[in-house]
Amino acid sequence: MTTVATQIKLTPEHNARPGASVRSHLQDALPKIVLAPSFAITIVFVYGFILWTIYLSFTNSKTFPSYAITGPRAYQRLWRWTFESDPPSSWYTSITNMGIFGFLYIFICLALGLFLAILLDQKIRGEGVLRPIYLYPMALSFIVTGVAWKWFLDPGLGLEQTLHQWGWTSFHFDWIKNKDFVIYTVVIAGVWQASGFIMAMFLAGLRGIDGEIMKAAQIDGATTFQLYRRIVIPLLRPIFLSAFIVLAHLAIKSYDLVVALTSGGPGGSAWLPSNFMYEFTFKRNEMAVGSASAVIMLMTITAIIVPYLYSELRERPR
Amino acid sequence: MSAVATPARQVTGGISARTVNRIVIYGLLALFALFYLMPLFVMLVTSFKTMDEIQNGNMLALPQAPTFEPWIKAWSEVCSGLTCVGMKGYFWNSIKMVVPAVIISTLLGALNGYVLTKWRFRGATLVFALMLFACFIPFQSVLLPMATILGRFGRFGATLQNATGFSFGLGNSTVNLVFVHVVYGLGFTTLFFRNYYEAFPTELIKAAQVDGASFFQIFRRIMLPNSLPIIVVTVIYQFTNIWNDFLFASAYAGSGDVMPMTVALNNVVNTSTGVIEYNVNMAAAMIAALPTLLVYVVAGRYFVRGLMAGAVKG
Amino acid sequence: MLRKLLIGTALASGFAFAAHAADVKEVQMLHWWTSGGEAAALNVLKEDLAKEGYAWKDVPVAGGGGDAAMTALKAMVAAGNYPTASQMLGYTVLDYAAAGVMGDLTETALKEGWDKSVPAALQKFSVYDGKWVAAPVNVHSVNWLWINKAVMDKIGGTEPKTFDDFVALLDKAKTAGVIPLALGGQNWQEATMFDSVVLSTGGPEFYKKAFNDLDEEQLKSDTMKKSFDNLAKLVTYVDPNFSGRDWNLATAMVIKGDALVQVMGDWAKGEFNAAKKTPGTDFLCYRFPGTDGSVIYNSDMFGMFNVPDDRKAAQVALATATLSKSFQSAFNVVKGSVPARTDVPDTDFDACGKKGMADLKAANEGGTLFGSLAQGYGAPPAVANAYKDVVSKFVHGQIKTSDEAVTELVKAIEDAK
Amino acid sequence: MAFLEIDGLKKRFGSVEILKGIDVDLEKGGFLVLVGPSGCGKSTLLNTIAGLETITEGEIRVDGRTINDLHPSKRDIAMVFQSYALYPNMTVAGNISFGMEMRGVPAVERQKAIDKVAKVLQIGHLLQRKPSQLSGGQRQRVAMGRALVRDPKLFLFDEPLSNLDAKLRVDMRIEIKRLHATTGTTIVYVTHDQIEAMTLATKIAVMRDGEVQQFGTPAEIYNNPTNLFVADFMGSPAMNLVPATIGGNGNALSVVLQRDAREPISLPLADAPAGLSAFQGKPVIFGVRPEALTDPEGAERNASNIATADCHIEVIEPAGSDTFAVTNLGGKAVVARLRADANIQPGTVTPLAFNLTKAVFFDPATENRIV
Repeated sequence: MTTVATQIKLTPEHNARPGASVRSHLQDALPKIVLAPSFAITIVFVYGFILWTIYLSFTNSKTFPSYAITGPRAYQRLWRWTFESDPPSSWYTSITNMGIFGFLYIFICLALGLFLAILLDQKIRGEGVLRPIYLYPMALSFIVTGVAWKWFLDPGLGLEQTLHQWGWTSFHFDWIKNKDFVIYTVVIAGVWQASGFIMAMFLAGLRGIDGEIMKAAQIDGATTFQLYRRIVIPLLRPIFLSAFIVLAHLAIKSYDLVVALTSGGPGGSAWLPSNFMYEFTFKRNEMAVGSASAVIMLMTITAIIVPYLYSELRERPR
Repeated sequence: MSAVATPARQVTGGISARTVNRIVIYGLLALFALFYLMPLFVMLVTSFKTMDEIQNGNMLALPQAPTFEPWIKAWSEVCSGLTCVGMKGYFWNSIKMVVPAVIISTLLGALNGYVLTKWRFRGATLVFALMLFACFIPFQSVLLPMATILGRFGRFGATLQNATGFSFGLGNSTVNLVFVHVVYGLGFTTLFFRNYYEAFPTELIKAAQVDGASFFQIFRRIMLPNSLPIIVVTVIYQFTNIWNDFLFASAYAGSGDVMPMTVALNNVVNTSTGVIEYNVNMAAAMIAALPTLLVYVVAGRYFVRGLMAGAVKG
Repeated sequence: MLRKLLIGTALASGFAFAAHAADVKEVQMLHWWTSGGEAAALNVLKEDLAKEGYAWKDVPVAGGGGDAAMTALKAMVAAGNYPTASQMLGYTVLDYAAAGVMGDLTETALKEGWDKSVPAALQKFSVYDGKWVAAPVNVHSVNWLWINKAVMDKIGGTEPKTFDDFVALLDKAKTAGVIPLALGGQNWQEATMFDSVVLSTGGPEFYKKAFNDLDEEQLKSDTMKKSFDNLAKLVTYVDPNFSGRDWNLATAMVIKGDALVQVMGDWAKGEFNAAKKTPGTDFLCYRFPGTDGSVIYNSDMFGMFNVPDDRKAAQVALATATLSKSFQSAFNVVKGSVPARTDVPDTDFDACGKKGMADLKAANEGGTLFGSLAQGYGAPPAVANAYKDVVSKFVHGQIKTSDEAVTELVKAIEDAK
Repeated sequence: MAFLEIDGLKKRFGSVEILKGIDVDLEKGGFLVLVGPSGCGKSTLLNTIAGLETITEGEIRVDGRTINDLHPSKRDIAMVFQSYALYPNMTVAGNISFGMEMRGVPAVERQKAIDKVAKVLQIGHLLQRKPSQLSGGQRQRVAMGRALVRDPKLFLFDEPLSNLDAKLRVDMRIEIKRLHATTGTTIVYVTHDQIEAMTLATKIAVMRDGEVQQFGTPAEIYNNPTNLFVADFMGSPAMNLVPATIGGNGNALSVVLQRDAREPISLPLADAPAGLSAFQGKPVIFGVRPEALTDPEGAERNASNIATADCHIEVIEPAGSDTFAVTNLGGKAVVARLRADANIQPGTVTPLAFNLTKAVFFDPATENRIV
């Protein structure tokens, strides 16, 4: 032991325990060894594949991957399509829909989720029944619920027809058949699916707020509305951010929603970028264009997520 | 947080403002419950109707002559392709894929979270950020390269089979699916556990170290037993996602003997010709969704509690 | 990459061969025929093979008219796990053949005389570089009208011979308060109907030059504009809820008498059959007005993959059974299509089937058998889908005039080539 | 040779130096308290002794053995944490015996040890409960039990009393002191509470910014603080530290304190420290503890150097056992500790006795004690 101590004195900069034995070296490395497989898997199967996709987007891959670089033609086409609004190119439709859908879906889910969570937090009898009712849509695949929604929104089968039968004959609701409104039906179904989950996140956040803060605010004379606006909602900020991440990733991955509900919509008017990507990669055998659209999707995600990750994960002084 | 009780300021006609308040709140909650329940209701009533009633009646009307026929047919007779054994045959295929995938991804997520919070090293945050960002990759774009690699595994498995008489599961469709779901579930499970363990008292780990517990002993004896809420959240999340996956399942495990529930359901529901038996389709859909519904209803209570315990923290 | 795949497969097959020298008595079949009638028809094949001792390993992937199945196929091929055969359409067969993953059935084909009995137009897709790579199962014809006879009698209509006749007939139905035209507002249905409209408006030569040769002069010609105008006219006879409707629901409207007519391929007859309707008494099948004598076809093919040697015998058995006269007859009677070989007796077929077979034979001999652009037999998928986009956008109003439609069509096809 | 020796210990995180060369030693059976404001490095120092953090430079020896590279469990130490760190999933008995279980001690022996500790700490009736079912004081006892059962060479306490309420804190403090007395174990104890430090320690290390400011017995620290920081930090109420100037000439020095609106007080210094003559006519900080500033009747009888001056009393704080009077000197509030029955009214001018034997002087520039 004394010899070891001397060694340390000789190499004072050596921070890790310069361990007497291989075994203690192993002990020190153990956490990294445990993490390594997961990390390696992520690097290969996520980042490796992203690189592969980027590579393909610069080739002229069609039905199958081809590995001869032929330049940025796929991007040139996407760029050109970006500005073809009349008649709208499929890409133009996809990205404008992404804007509409993304904004409304995230905004309504957040608002509705928070609203329901606040209502549920008012010492409600039957909360145990209501909560799973709000939450269950997240459990079901859209292969399952798509048909029910399609019927419900179909003017000849669902809501419109029912209300007509009940005597409200002037009622008109045919968004799902309308090229300009079909994307909003996708929003409705999407909100239905995810808002309960967001509600659960907010409910958890509300339950985590210190009751004394609420009491103090009440003593200060805040009305219920002020209490939530000035005290509670600011305290829920971290949950807003987490919920945003969850919703953003769901919005960007939304694919089956569009297919099951609208089969793409009239004249392809309900497409989202993920539909575009799938269509071009697998159906139209234009793999290079499909890859390029995937790259652009990933770049958009990066632009949104990375600042968030940076602000959340920055090493704080402890 | 305690609920905010608005004290009754004035009494109007015997009904206090508080009572009005409560009525409004319950009314709104009930209204939204209807909104959420509507599709489930449509599916349920349709599954108990005869085809006649479906074609001629209203979709929201209750069945006039309820019949279990569609359920029986969906359970034991319905066809996926040329195989007509009902949905019951595919339960086991799904279970045997979902259970290992959930267990492995949850366990790895827990280990990763443990290392990333309690055994920090230089670059740990970057590693975590990279793993988290992986959640966002669109699955359509990994379908083909993943297939190529799974093919390699399969050929390697065949080589092993020849050399050792055992393929170690390489090339087996179910094993492939488990692998794929573990790979693309890791980001989320790691996120969940990392956020939970971030708030987990580090002094407990120090105490255990002083007590002489090793890296794995601390994990098994201290971390895991105290992770129930987040395990519930992760398991629910992973279970529903993997159970409901169609893309990977159809691409990597399409043949009848390994086909998971969603692919079978898709084959039942998404037929392109013939009279569509909506009642049977709905019953089949309900059967396919039963496990996930059950998980949400049974574990739903722990779900919010689990979220509270750290999953939602930034 | 593909080279590597091939080497890998060769290695794998080598190993497999070493492992079990005996033949594998199993066929692995990827398809999207999951619904009752089609599955029943395919079951005939399964049983034929069972008699010869071959097990049937079913890989059904429904959805999107084969899209999901093609995605699965692409994944299987990327992994090097080729199925024995897969249901495939037109240019897809050629793509896979060009990638070198298809098998070679030439020997069997010569022995069975396929090159003589299968129409040349089909051989364009089932033979690649002189080698037979696919076995055609059937020939569908797209330019049909399906009419509910009761409604026809009620409004006192007769078979329309020209496009104008057709419009007059639709007007009659409209006056009588029946939905004149049943259409599903999905791009492939709209484009399938447009195939017929173009053939009717421009005639066989025009169709071939425009939709098979993709001749730009024809694509932007006034005839094409006229075709779009005719399409626009037809769409005015469609009920307002048509958008997104599945094709078989549109057929059901005709079967039930809610609508007079549907323009659809002969697979629609399968629906009439399933509803126990008889041609001539319950429903009528006419060629799309102005297209008599020509056939726009598509065909389901079983693409045969380059499987390991120990699976080749099973593959040959499958291919032989598929093109056997008995199966061709049995299958196509159920499916509504006509046999892929012209020497099958038409005894078991109904009136429409008999007409279809006669038309096919005549068109084959007269050179008026054309691939359907909407169905992927006129041009590769990229072009076909670009075409469907334009037609669908025209039908739903994103593209407002026929002038604009023609410009867009030329641009889209040029882009996708 | 001391039992615990820490030589030139340094700890860096990247470029930040947390511990800047610590030299401390402790005799066997001693009770070392590390005290200082939060962020001074005292907890880090404790963690390095425990082996929970690595060190950058230096050496730690226990009983003559270098333990720098030993795993915490091999150092023969036990530790009580601020939050007690009881394993929530285990019973009290499980918590206490976990360490033995990890070392492979047979169940029978573990049970014996648990019983013994339970008896000492009177927690026998709690053994089957989970930590969540215990009160704060009970958790504290269990945490100590977990440490005691190991019978370690060295006990480490990391602010063990800071989560308890005032009454319980005093009780547990006495308990710990008794425990130390009966077991005779060597203890290192971290706290930010100087009362705990004074009452428990045999040796105190006052720390600031990763450095030991003063290391000595409680009496040394209290009576002879080496600098302003230690003087200010240790003692409650805190030492009065008043800006002053040194007057007089030759050997007859005096300290001059400003008073509001009246002429300054000049107090003669009989046995001033040698260094003070250099500060003649210069400003110094004059330090006097409240108990050295009393009513003349309460002044220490045998103090050699007592000076009396009239002071204007601004506030009176009767605290029961004592009465505190606040006056203003040199622009600062100065606290004097009077007898409980001293009859003084606020707003009056009263003579106060300065015990100058106990007074200390600091250089305002270096903040060091003038000796």
